[in-house]
Amino acid sequence: MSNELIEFVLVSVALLGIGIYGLAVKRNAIRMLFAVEIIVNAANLNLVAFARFMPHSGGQTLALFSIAIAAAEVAVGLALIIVAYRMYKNIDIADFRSLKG
Amino acid sequence: MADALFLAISVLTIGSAIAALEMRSLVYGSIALMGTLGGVAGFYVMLDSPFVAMFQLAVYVGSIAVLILFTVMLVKRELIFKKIEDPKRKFAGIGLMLIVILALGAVIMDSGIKTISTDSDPVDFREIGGDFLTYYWPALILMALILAGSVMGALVLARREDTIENEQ
Amino acid sequence: MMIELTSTPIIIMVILGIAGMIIPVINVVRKEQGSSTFYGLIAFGALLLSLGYVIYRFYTDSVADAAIFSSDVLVDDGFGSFFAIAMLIVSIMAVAGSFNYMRNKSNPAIYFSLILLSSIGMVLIAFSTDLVMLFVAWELMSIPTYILAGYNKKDPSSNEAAIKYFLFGALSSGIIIYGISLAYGITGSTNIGDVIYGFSNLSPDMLPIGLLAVGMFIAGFGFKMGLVPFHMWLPDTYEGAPTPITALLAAGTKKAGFAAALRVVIMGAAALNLDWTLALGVIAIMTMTIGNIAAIMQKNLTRMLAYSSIGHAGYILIGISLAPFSGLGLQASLFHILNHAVMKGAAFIAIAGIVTTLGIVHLDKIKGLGRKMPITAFGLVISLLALAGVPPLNGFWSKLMLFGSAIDATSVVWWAPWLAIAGVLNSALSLAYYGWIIRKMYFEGETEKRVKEPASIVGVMIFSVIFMVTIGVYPEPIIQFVEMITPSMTAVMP
Amino acid sequence: MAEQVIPTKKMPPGLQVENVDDRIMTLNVGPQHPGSGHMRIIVKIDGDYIVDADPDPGYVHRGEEKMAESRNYITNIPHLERPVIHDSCNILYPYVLGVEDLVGIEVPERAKYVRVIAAELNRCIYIQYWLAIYGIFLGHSTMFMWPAGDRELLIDLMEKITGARVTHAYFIPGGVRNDVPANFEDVCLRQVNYFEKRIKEYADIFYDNPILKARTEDTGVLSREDAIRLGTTGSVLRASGVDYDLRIKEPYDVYDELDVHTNVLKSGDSYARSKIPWLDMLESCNIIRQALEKMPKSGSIRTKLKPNPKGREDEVYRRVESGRGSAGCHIISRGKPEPYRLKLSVSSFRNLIALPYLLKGEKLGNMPAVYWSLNYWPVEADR
Amino acid sequence: MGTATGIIKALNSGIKHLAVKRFTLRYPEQKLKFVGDGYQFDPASGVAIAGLKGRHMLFHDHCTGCQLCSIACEGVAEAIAMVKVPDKWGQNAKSIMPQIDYGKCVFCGLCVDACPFYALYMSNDYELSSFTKEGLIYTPAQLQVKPQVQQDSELIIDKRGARHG
Amino acid sequence: MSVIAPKFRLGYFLKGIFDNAFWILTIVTLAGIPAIQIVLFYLELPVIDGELLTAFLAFTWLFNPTMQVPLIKALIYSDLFRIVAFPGFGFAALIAAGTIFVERKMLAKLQLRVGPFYCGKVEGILQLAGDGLKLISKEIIIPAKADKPLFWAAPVLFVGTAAAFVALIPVAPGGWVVADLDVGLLAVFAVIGFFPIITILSAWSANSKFPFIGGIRALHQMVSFEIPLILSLLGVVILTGTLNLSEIVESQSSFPWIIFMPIGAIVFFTTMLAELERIPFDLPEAESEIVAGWLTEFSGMMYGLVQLGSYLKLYAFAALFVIIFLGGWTGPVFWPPLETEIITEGIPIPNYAGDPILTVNAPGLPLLDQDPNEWVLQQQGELQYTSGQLLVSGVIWFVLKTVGVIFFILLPRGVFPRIRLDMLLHIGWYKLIGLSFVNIFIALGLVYAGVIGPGGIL
Repeated sequence: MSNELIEFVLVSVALLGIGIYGLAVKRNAIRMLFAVEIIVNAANLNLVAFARFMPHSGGQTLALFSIAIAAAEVAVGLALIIVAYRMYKNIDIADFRSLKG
Repeated sequence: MADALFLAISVLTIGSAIAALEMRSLVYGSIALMGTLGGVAGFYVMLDSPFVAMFQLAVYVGSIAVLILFTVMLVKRELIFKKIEDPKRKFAGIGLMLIVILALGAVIMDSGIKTISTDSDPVDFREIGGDFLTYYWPALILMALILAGSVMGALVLARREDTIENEQ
Repeated sequence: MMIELTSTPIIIMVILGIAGMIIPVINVVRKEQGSSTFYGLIAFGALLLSLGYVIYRFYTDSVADAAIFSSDVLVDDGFGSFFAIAMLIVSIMAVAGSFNYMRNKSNPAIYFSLILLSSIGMVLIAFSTDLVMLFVAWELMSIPTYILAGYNKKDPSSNEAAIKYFLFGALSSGIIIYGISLAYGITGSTNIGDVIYGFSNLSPDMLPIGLLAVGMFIAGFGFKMGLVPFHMWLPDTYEGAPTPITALLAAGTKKAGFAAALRVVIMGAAALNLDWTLALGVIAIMTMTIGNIAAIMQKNLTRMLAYSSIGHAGYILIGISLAPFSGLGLQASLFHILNHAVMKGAAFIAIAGIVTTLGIVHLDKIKGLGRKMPITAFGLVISLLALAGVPPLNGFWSKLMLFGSAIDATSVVWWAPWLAIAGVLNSALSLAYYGWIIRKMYFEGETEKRVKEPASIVGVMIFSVIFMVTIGVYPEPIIQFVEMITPSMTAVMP
Repeated sequence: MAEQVIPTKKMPPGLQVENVDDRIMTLNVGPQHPGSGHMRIIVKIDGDYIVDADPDPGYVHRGEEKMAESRNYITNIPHLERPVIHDSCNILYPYVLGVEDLVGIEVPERAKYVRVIAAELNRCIYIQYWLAIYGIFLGHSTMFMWPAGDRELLIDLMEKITGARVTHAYFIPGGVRNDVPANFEDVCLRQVNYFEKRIKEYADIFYDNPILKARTEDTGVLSREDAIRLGTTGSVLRASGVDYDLRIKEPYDVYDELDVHTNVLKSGDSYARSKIPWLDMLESCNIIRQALEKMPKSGSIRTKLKPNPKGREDEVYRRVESGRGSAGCHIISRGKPEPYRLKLSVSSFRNLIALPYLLKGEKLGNMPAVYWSLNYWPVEADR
Repeated sequence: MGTATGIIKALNSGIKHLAVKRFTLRYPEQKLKFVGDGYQFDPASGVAIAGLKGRHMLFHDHCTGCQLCSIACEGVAEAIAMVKVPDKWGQNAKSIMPQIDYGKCVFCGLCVDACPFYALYMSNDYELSSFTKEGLIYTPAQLQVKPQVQQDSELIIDKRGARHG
Repeated sequence: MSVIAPKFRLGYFLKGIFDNAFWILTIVTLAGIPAIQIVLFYLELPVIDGELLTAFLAFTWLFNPTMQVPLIKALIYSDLFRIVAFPGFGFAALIAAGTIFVERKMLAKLQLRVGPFYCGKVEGILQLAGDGLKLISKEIIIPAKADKPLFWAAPVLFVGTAAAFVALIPVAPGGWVVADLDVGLLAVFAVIGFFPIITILSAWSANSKFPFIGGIRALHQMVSFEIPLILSLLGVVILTGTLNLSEIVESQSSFPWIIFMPIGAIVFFTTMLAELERIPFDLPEAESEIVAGWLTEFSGMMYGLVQLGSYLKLYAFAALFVIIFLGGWTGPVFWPPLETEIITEGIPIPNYAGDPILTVNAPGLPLLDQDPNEWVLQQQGELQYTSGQLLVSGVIWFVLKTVGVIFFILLPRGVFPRIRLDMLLHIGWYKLIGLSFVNIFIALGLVYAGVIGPGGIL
C-alpha cells in the first residue's frame, strides 16, 4: 500500500462533515437523503480502510451489509417522499406543517 | 505522501459530495451524488477490495441512483429549482461542518491512526463468502428479511390505492 | 463455535420470520382479499408461540444468566430473554390493538408482516453480541417502523411523522455505523466482547478514538431512546403515526435502544474507564424534566404521552448512570423498562381503541369517556396511575428502586441524591397531567351512552391491568428475575 | 355525436378525468405520429392508463360530397373512389347501384359476376393492407411485410382486369368498363388458391401467436349491446356477436345466388375484431371461386349509356358491405346530369365513435391495438 | 403449455420461411409483363379491352379534334388540353389535338371511353418521371410515339412459393 | 426525357471541395505544425542502438522486416491493442456491424423480401457504411428546451458503458480480455446497472413527452429484469465457485452448463432480450405508441451512437451467454500445428541485399505466438496443444457460438409482436424470478448431491 490509513480516514471525516452540514442546512427531503447517504458512505469507507490495514475481512463484510441496508433504507425513504409529494405537492419538510412542532 | 490518483479521487469524491448538496438542480445533484458514490468505489479499489467496490457500483448506481433519479423526475420540475434556505442557518451549518471536521480531524490526527500503514497482502474476497456462511449467517437471514420488508413496504407506500382495484 | 439451532434467538427468528414472510404470500395467493383479522391472528399466534418458547427456555434453565461476551454473533442469555419477553408482550399488544384499527384500511397483510419483522429486530438486538448483528437487527427493527409510521397514506400527519422519523432514524443509523467503524478500527473486531476487551487495553494514543466511538454510539442509540438533545422527532412521530404503531415505537423500539445501549455503550464506556456517569446523569435530569414539563402543555393525548415517554427515558437513565456505583441501579432500570413497556403499551393501545371507536384524541373531547367506554377508560386510568408511580401498581416499585439506587449511591458520588430529587419532583409533576386526563374522563361530561368496545382492546386492557396490579401487589418474582439477569458491571470494570 | 347515445363505461376508480391532477399527461397522438394515420387522437394518460381519448379527424378533408354536386354521374366515378383507394371498388359500388336505379338501366348478368369478383378481390386487397398496418402497430414487422407482399397477387389480378393497380375506376353505371382478359379464370383461380394458402399461414405466426393473444384478448371489449347502440358496423359489429352482413341481409347483384357465409365471433375484444377480417378474406376466396364457376362464359359486359345520363327526379339510397362494413350512398337527383346532393355513409366514421368509448380505462400500450382493430380508414371518415 | 407450443410454432413458421423464395419484384431489372398492349377500345363491341392504363397513345390519323376527351377529363383531372398541331389532317379541320399533362392525369381512362373514333388509347408505358414539371406535359407529337417497353417478368407460383421470374 | 436538375453545377461542387481542402490546409499549417514542433521540442526521444528514435526512424522501421515482426508482436501484446482492437472495441464493433447486416438480410428473407441490395454491389454489403455516412452528415438537432449537457452526454455515455461491458468479456484462453477481474461477473452487473440511468437521463433531458414515457418504460423494464438476470447466473456461480469469467469458461471444458441448467439459460436469454430492448420487449421504442420512445429526439450521429452502443451491448450479452452457458471458447482444437521445419528452423527473412538476417518462427502469424518451447513440449507429449492453436480455435469457436446466439436474439424480431408493459412486468416479477429460483435450487441440489463441485462425481 502506497497510501496510509490516515488519508482515507480523513476523507471519511470530510464526508461525514459534509453529510452533517447537509442534514443541518437542507430542508429538501431528497437532499437530506443525499446527506444521509454521504454519511453512510463515509462510514463504509472507514470500515473498508480499517479492514485493509489490519488486514481482516470483517470490515468488508460489514460494509457489504451496510451498502445493502442503505439500499433498503433509500427505497423506503423515497417511497415516503413520493407519498408526501402526492399529498403536499412539495418535498420540502419545512412546509410539512400538519403536526405542530 | 498521497499520490496523484488518491488526490484525484478524493477531490472527485468530496467535490461531488458538496455539489450533490449545493447544485441548484436536483437532477444534477443526483448525478453528483453518483460521482461521490463512484469515488468511494474508487477508494475501495485502491484499498484492494474489488468485491466491495463492484457491489457498491452495482447496488448504489444500479438501484439507488435509479430510484433517486426516478423520484426526482416524478417530482415536479419547478420544485427542483425552488430553494428555501435561511442564510443564517446556512452559515450555522457551515460552522457545524467545520467544527465536526476540524474536531474529528484533530482527534484523529492526534491519535495513533496516523502511524498505521501496512505491507501485508489484502484479504481475498472469498474469505468474505466464508464469513457470511459460517459466522454471520443469522445476520444474512436478517438482511434478507430487511430487503423483503423494505421492498414490500416501499411497494405498499408507493403504489396508488385507486388503481389497485383495477388490476384485479 | 456456531450458535445452537434451538437457542431462543434462532427459534424466534425462524418462527417470526416464517410467519412474516408467509403473510404476504397468502396475501398474493388470495389476491389481496384477505381480512385484516385473519392476518392479525397469524401474527398474534406467531408472537404468542415465540413468547411461549422464550418462557419455556427460561424455565427449563437452558439459558445463561447474563452473558455479554460470546464468540458468536448471538448469545442465548437471560438478559436477552428478559428483553425478548418485554418486546414480545409489546408486539402482542400492538397486534391486538391493530385488529380493530386495520379493519377498514388497505394492505393489512403487509402491516402485520412488518410488525413481525420489526419484532424480530427488537428481540435480536437484545441477544446480539456482535456489532454487525446488532446493526443489522437495529435496521430490521427500524426500517419496518418507518413504513408503519407512514402507513396511513391518506393522512398528512402520518406521512410527516414517517418522514421525520425516517430522516432522524437514517441519521442515527449512519452515526451508529460510523461509531462501529471507529470501534472496529481501533480494536480490530466487531464482536462486542472483543471490542470491550480492546477498549480496556487501548493504547493511550487511541483513547480519543474510543471516546469518539462511544459518543457516537450514545448519540445514535439516543435518537431511538429519545434522550433530550436527540428527541426532536419523537412527539411529532408519536402523534402522527397510527396509534398502535405508536405503542410499538414507544414501548418497543425505545426499549430496544436501551438494550443496545446496555450491551454496547455502558460496557464500552465502563471499559474505557471514563467519567461518563455524570454526563448520563445530566442527560437523565434534562430528559425527564423537559419531557414532563412539555407534557403538561399538551392538549393532544398521544402527544402528551409521547412527552411522558421522553420523561420515562430519563427515569430509566437514572439507573443506568448509577450502574457502576450501585448494583441496584441497573436492576431498577431493567425493571422499569419492563414496566414502562407494559404501561405505555397499554396506554397507547387504549388511545388506539378510543381513536378507532370515537375518532378523538383531543384532551377536551374525552369528557365522559368513563361512561362511554368503561373498560378502556379503566385500563387507561390504571396505566396512567402506574406511569405516575402510584403505590399499589408496578410503576411504584420500579421507581422506588430507581430512587433507592440513587440514595444508595450517595456515598460514592455527590450528585446521586439530586437524581432522586429530580425524579420525585418529576413524578409529582406527571401526576398532575395524568390526573387531568382522569378528571376529564370521569368527572366531566353529561351522561353518555355506552358504545361497543372492540374485543381486542378489551383483551389488552384486561391483560395489562392484571399485569400491573399483580406486579404492583407482589413484585418479588420479577425483582428476583431482574436480579438474576442483570449483567455484572464488575466483569468489565478495570 | 349525441351524448345520450353513447353508453357510459364503468371506469376503474381513481381514473376519472374530473380529478384533474398534474399526474395526467396529455399526448397528441398524431397527425405526425406513426400510430395515428391522418388523424389526431388527443389522449390523456394517468400513468399507464388512458383516462380520456378524443379522436380528431379532419386533416384530409377535401369536400368530396360537395365536389360531386358539380360533376356528372360518370365523371364522379374517379373522385368517389378516392376516399378509400385501397377499397375503391366497394366504395364505388353503392354509388353505381344508386345511379343505375336513378337512370333505370339493367346490368348484364356477366357484368354482375365480374363486379362481384372485383369487389371481393378488392376487399381482400383492402384487408391485407389493413392487416399489414395492424401488424406494424403491434410491433410485428413480419406481419407488415407478408400481407403487403401477398396483396401483390390480388393487385396483379385487379390490374389484369381493370388496368390499374390501385385506383381502378372500374365500375360504371350499366356494368363494368371492360371485359376480363382471355384466360382470366385460370389465372385467377390459381392465384386465389395460392393466396388462400398463404393467408392460412398467417395463423401460425400471428393469429395463434400466444403473445399476440395475450396482448389483444380482453382489451377494448365491446359488448353486443354497446356495439349496437354505438352504431358500429362491419367487422366490429360481427366481432361483438351480431350476425349482420349486407351481402346476406340485403343482397345486391348476384350475392343471393352465391353461397355466402358470415363470420361472427362473440368476444368483442381487439383479437376478435382483428380476426374477423382475416376470416372474411378466406370467405372472399370462396366467393370468388363460386363466382368464377357460375359466371356466364360470354355475354355482354356493359349496357350502353347515353353520353350524359340524367337521373329521374328521385332520391335513392343503396348500400353494400365494404371491407370495413356498410358503405352507403344517398343520391338526390333533380333530373339534371349532376346529382343534386350526394352523401356517403361510411363505416369508418361510424366505427370511430366507438374509439373514445373503448380507449377509456385502457392501457396506453393498448391504444394502437384497439384503434386499428376498429377497421378504421382515416381518409374515409374525413372525405 | 399452450403458450410454449404457440411460441414454438411461431418460431418454426419463421424459420421455415427462411427457405421460401423471395417474392419481391426487383424493379429496374425486372419489369412485370402486362395483359395485352394497354387499355384500348374495341370498335366492334363498343366496350373497352382490358389492359394497363399507362401513358396515352394518340393516333393522329383518327383524331378529329372533337374535344370529347377533353370534356370527359374536365370533371376528373383537367389534364387534357387541345392544342394546335402543325400537320394538316383531313378529318381534323381545326388541327387541334389533345395534349396531356401527366402531372394531373389520374389514369382513369375515361377519355379513352369517350373517344368515338378510337384515336386515343393507353399504352403499357408507366415510367414517366421527369425532373421538371414541364417534362410531364406530353404534346401530341410525343403522344404519337409508340413506347418501347421491355416487360417480361411474370408471376410464377410453385411449391417453394410465389416469385417473379 | 430526363434532364439533370438545373441547380446542380459541377463548378459549385468542385469549389466546395477546394474550399474544404483550403481551410483544412490552413488550419493544419497555422495550428497543427507549431503544435507538433512544440511537442517535439519538449519530448525526450528515446535512443535505441545509438540512434535517436525520430518519427522518421520509427516509420522506416515499419518497412524493415527485422524490426517489423517484433514491433507488431509488441503491439499485439500491448494494452492499447486489447482495448482498441482485438478483444475490445474493434472486434466487438466488427461483430456488431456484421450483426446489423445479418439482421437486415435475415429479416428480409424471413419476410420474403430482398433487404439491402444495391449498396456495395454484393447484396448490399456496404449498406451499413452508407448509413453511417448518412448519419454523420446529418444535422444534429437539439430541442430548444432540452437540458443540453445531459442530452449531449447521454449517447456518448451509452457507447462508453457498452464498451466497458465489452471490455469485461474474455474471448480466448490465455487472458485475452481487456479487464481480467476476479469479480468479473459482479463487474458485469455493475456495468449493466448504468444503462437504466443513462436511459432515464437522456429521456428526461430531452424535455419531451414521448421520450419521457419511453425512458420510464425502459427504466421499469431494465430494473425489473436485472433481478432475474442476476439470479439466473447465480446457479453457475454456485456450481463453479468463482466470479471470474475466464475461470467460468474453463470450468466447462468437459460439458457446458446449459446441460444442467437449461432453465437458467432460458431465463437469462429472456432477460437478455428485455435488457437489450429487442422485440418482443422493445417497449421503450414502441413506435406505434410513443413514436420512438427515448430515442425520439435524437438525430444524426447521436442516434447513430446510441445504435452503435446498443449493438455493442447485444454482442456483449450474447458473448456472456456463450461464456456462461455454452462453454465459451471450449471446443475441439482443430487448428493443425505448424510444419516441423517452420518451428524448428523458422523462416529466414532476408534483408534488402537478400541475405538471411533473421529467423522468424511463425512469419505472418505473430498473433499465434508459436513458442518453440511449447512446440517441443508438444512433440514430447507433455503439452497437448500449443497456445497458438488454442487461441485460434478458441476464437473461432467463440465467434461461431456467439453468432449462433445472436441469430436467436435476432429471430424473434420477425416472429413476435411487441408485448405490453404490464405483461412484461408480470413475466419479469412472477415467472422469471420464480424460474430462476428453481434454477438456483437445481444448482444447490447438484452441489449437495455431490454431482458437481469439490469431490463431486463429475
